[in-house]
Amino acid sequence: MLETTLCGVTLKNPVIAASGTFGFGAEYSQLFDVGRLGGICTKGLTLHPREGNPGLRVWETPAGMMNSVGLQNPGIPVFLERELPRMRTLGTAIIANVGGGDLEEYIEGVRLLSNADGVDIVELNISCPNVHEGGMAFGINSEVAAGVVGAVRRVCSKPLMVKLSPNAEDITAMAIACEQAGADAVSLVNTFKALAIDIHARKAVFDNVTAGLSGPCIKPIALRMVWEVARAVHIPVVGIGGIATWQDALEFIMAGATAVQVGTATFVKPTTMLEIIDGLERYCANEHLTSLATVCNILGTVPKL
Amino acid sequence: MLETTLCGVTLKNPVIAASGTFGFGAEYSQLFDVGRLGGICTKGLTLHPREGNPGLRVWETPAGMMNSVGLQNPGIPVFLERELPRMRTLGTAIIANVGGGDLEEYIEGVRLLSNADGVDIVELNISCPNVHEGGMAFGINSEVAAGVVGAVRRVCSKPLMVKLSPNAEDITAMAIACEQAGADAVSLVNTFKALAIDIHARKAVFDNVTAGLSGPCIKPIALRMVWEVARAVHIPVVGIGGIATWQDALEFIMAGATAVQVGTATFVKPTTMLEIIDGLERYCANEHLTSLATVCNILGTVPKL
Amino acid sequence: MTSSSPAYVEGATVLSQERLTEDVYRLTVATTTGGTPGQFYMLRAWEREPLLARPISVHNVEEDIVSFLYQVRGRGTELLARLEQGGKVALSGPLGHGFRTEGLRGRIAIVTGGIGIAPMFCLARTLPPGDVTVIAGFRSHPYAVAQLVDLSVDVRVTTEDGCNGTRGFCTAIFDPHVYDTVVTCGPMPMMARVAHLCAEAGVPCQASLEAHMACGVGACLVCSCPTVLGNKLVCADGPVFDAAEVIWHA
Amino acid sequence: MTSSSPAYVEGATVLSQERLTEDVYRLTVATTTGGTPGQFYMLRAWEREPLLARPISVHNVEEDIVSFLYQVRGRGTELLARLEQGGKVALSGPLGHGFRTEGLRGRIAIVTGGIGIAPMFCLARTLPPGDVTVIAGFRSHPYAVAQLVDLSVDVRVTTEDGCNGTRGFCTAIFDPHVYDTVVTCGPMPMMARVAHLCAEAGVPCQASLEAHMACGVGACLVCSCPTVLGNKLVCADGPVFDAAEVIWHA
Ligand SMILES: Cc1cc2nc3c(=O)[nH]c(=O)nc-3n(C[C@H](O)[C@H](O)[C@H](O)COP(=O)(O)OP(=O)(O)OC[C@H]3O[C@@H](n4cnc5c(N)ncnc54)[C@H](O)[C@@H]3O)c2cc1C
Ligand SMILES: Cc1cc2nc3c(=O)[nH]c(=O)nc-3n(C[C@H](O)[C@H](O)[C@H](O)COP(=O)(O)OP(=O)(O)OC[C@H]3O[C@@H](n4cnc5c(N)ncnc54)[C@H](O)[C@@H]3O)c2cc1C
Ligand SMILES: Cc1cc2nc3c(=O)[nH]c(=O)nc-3n(C[C@H](O)[C@H](O)[C@H](O)COP(=O)(O)O)c2cc1C
Ligand SMILES: Cc1cc2nc3c(=O)[nH]c(=O)nc-3n(C[C@H](O)[C@H](O)[C@H](O)COP(=O)(O)O)c2cc1C
Ligand code: FES
Ligand code: FES
Repeated sequence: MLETTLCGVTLKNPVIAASGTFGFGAEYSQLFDVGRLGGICTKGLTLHPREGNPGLRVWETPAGMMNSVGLQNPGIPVFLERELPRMRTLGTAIIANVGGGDLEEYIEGVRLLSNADGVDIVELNISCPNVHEGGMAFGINSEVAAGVVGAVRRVCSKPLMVKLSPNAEDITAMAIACEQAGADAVSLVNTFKALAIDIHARKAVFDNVTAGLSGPCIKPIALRMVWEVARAVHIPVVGIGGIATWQDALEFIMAGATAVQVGTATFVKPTTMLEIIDGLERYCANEHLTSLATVCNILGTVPKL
Repeated sequence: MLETTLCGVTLKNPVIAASGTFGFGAEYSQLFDVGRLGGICTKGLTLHPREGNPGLRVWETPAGMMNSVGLQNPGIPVFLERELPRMRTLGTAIIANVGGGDLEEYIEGVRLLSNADGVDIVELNISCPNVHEGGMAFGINSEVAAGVVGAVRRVCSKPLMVKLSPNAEDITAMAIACEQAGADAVSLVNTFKALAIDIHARKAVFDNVTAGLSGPCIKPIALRMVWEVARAVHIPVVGIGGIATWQDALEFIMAGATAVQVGTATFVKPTTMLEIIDGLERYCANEHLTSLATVCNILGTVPKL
Repeated sequence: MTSSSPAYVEGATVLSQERLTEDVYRLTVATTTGGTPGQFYMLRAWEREPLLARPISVHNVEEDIVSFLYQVRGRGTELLARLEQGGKVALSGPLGHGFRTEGLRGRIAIVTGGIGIAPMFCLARTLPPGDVTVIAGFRSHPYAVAQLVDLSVDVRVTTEDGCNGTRGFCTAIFDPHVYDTVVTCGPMPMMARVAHLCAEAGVPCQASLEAHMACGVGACLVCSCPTVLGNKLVCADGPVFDAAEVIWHA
Repeated sequence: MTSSSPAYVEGATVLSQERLTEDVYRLTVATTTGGTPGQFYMLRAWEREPLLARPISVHNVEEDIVSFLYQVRGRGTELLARLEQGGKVALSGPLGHGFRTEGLRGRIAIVTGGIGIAPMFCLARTLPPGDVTVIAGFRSHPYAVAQLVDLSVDVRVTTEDGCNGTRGFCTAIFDPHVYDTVVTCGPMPMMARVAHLCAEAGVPCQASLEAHMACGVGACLVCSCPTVLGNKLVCADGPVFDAAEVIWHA
């Protein structure tokens, strides 16, 4: 009932582990059967290995958390050699999330991933708020984003999903620009740029000053953005942001998402995604739906743009 | 110790009741001594009376709430005649928050308020997400905003504070544009455009589909925006968004706010603002500060833009 | 039960919490803030979630206590139900305009559905018992009825499952023509029906409305309800309205 | 106390909650998930706030129980302390790499500050008592010491206020030269000092580090600590590290 096709790739269900919150899948396989998931987005990968940000990397906020990991990763070549083979044994779709410091790094990184057996979808992260030199810079302005997406598209033989930033000037225009530049899908949202201050130390909690906000607190805004984008583009939309229950996931689907990603809620309760899958399954059964597509994008009273 | 000057107006302290959450002041004076506040922003006023939005107007979210009041108000002439005299007996600064459906309504409304005895500051709301025809439309794009602010400035003999929307394409550019167009201060943020879906009814919770998100959940993002804006402009910044404790208020001040506004937290606990005032007072005493200005904008490691 | 000015009390002490049915409780709190029939309090007995306080009608008032009768509906009322004797609850009140008792004359019908019976005990106490008929509908087991009977009020019960009294809705056994004034509280469709019957019969009716609230004092305008005189605030203009003013089914 | 594979247990039952000092508690939970000395669990005993689970070291393990020794620091530990016998706690574990006991030979010093003593009871149990000296520093009243004495371990206490044992810091009475290996847990400055003394004396030292955590399993990378071999994860590579590897004062 929950089987979902996302840019040509068949997922067992529409519930995907969000990038950066699920390592390379094996970590959580200690605690539950990750093979039940629809897919796993890898930790954000870059061509070259990165150490990530110094200082404190996590901070709690009301119904949310801020992180400043900063794309710590072993680099794509090491990922392909060491992590991908293990990921392929997990029995779920593999979505390689890729970031970059400059256009060259994006292109070279995607080229490598695109040639790798076992990577089902490439998720282009143009929206990481935690890297100084790049990442989010590409995710603010639609034209800049279109440039990256177009360039990456040319070297990418895999389905290409672009992950959008809620910090974009105009997320709808951004999604349209990505679609026109060749994206097969968009996923949104990444974390919101946020600030926390240590009043005792009289300085920012994070060395980078700002960090990325995620968790239930952002859900209402993320849901609005997904709804706006789903009305504006013709490619699939993957909803992300504060999803913690099957009801949350269903809201995103009703707003127009084909699938969802779950991040922070997995920290709160490792089995959250399994509960979401079970809940959606029960919902379909109770409502006699043969597929969730029936209730996708049903706020349709308002016409498509 | 807490006395604060905001565009030439002396406030007892920097804690102001946020527009739309405190009526015209008398309502809450049933429950506590509102004369202790630094100031009160009126419910959003428009030249002509408005009935506000139909349907449900409030919805709770994790650590926040959404509202869709839609500028219900008796109109500025009735305000001046019926509410302002009573407000003037409350013993605190009066900030008239003004919205509008079009430029004409803004100009006419501000002209009336500007001539009224007892209005200390005019707060121009270009950021209400809950009115279809206007309000927020002016708060998205910097040039459009500058147009309204410039036009209003010409008829406004009172200090003019412009209230910014977090939904702006670029809130820093927006603040700079308002400053250049003649604003004496900026206040931020208004509510975030957000969505909630009733999965049983399979439709949006609000008749307007989207509504405005406020409360503790938005604080980390609002604080980041205040910090960015405070670094970019030379006029005072008033911080708003999820402030619920004196520590929250102090974070905004450290991020560069001269004063703060408190909205949703008053619903949670009517005496929140008094506790914030007391807390700031104690903080100053404990830290031997003669004024909060000492700790204002102290994330100064990063140079002013 | 004289009208008193509202106050915010941060930590009022719980004197008792009684469970009347599976999901209906009576909470009695030590406070001298009082209230008149139909007024309500905003209650909060938790730290963070849900964000907002919950409006609950005054069920009974003595000099230094106020009691509330409430049904567990969601998270807020569930947390209220966890309060134990000696526990603390934050309250603001009494708020709003209650029943216009000066308008209650002659033969009076009090028509309630479910937990709509909550505000009626303190109301009935103020009325001459012989003049009052309570018609109270419940889904299943009735509650808070015995105390009305103790007042010598004529109480007629209906239950949807027929476990007690007449089977069916309370509106089925309510004939407005035999009363001079009517008071109602309960689910909106039920009150709309009562209002309609009263309007047809030309009998004045006061209805206590519900709305989601944030401030409870008239400051935020989220609790508006459409009336023939424009949008009104349930918290500050109501919660009790002349039923003829309310636009039912808006 | 053999190593077992980690599990997520949603509702483990609290067997006991003992208050040892004003802010130190021992929580014993029914679970067969076990753990080795130095490993930890992610605990959660509340519904919404704080968002994240809290890492707490294994204090003791029997076949079907695990106990934790913890100090109330903020909201999370405060809520843990509210647990009562029969209550439920969600836990993931045992997680991380504990003490490398194969490397613990000869005369062993266990140097702790404050609640850093938590993981040491189950460690000391696995070591030959005659070889072990525990040097435990406290701000004021010591706790969890008697049970170490019961193991016939040589325990030396220091307190900052002098209310018990030697007045001062534990590092003042710690001479690395008389030991073959050292194990430490406590506040970072204290462990840095111990690591420094050991390095100077050429004595191997294992330190159990702390970091704010989100996932606890190596998936989110928020708990990184700088080492001479690059950033490592406290949760998955540690929490126990070779003290010589750690870059103290980074
Ligand atoms: C003036 C007034 C007096 C009231 N007096 C009583 C009383 O004496 N006893 C009693 O049991 N209840 C009373 N209510 C209703 C009570 O406020 C709601 O049942 C309560 O707020 C639900 O909160 P919750 O967190 O348990 O449920 P939620 O999880 O918030 O909601 C559960 C269900 O209740 C509905 N609901 C939530 N809030 C309200 C609300 N304010 N009004 C109507 N429906 C709501 C929701 O739409 C949902 O269907 C009164 C309401 C008002 C406005
Ligand atoms: C592997 C590991 C094992 C631990 N074992 C124990 C133990 O056995 N007993 C025990 O009492 N404590 C232990 N801790 C520390 C414990 O996790 C923190 O004290 C706890 O998370 C604080 O949560 P809180 O909500 O009470 O405090 P908060 O309100 O979150 O914070 C209060 C203070 O504690 C600090 N703090 C918060 N979280 C951590 C953290 N994860 N690590 C270090 N400091 C933190 C904050 O910066 C703040 O200064 C361990 C930590 C780790 C990483
Ligand atoms: C600790 C952490 C690390 C993250 N790292 C990445 C990343 O490397 N790449 C990426 O695209 N998104 C990253 N994200 C963003 C998440 O994938 C997700 O978009 C965001 O957290 C919102 O979803 P949530 O509220 O369900 O967590 C990270 C989020 C967190 C919390
Ligand atoms: C019910 C409600 C009504 C509001 N009405 C107005 C308004 O009329 N004009 C305005 O400028 N802001 C209005 N706001 C926004 C608040 O003034 C404030 O900017 C926002 O709520 C964020 O602050 P908070 O998180 O402290 O509530 C309203 C907010 C709420 C919750
Ligand atoms: S609840 Fe705020 S005006 Fe009624
Ligand atoms: S806490 Fe997530 S990697 Fe360590």
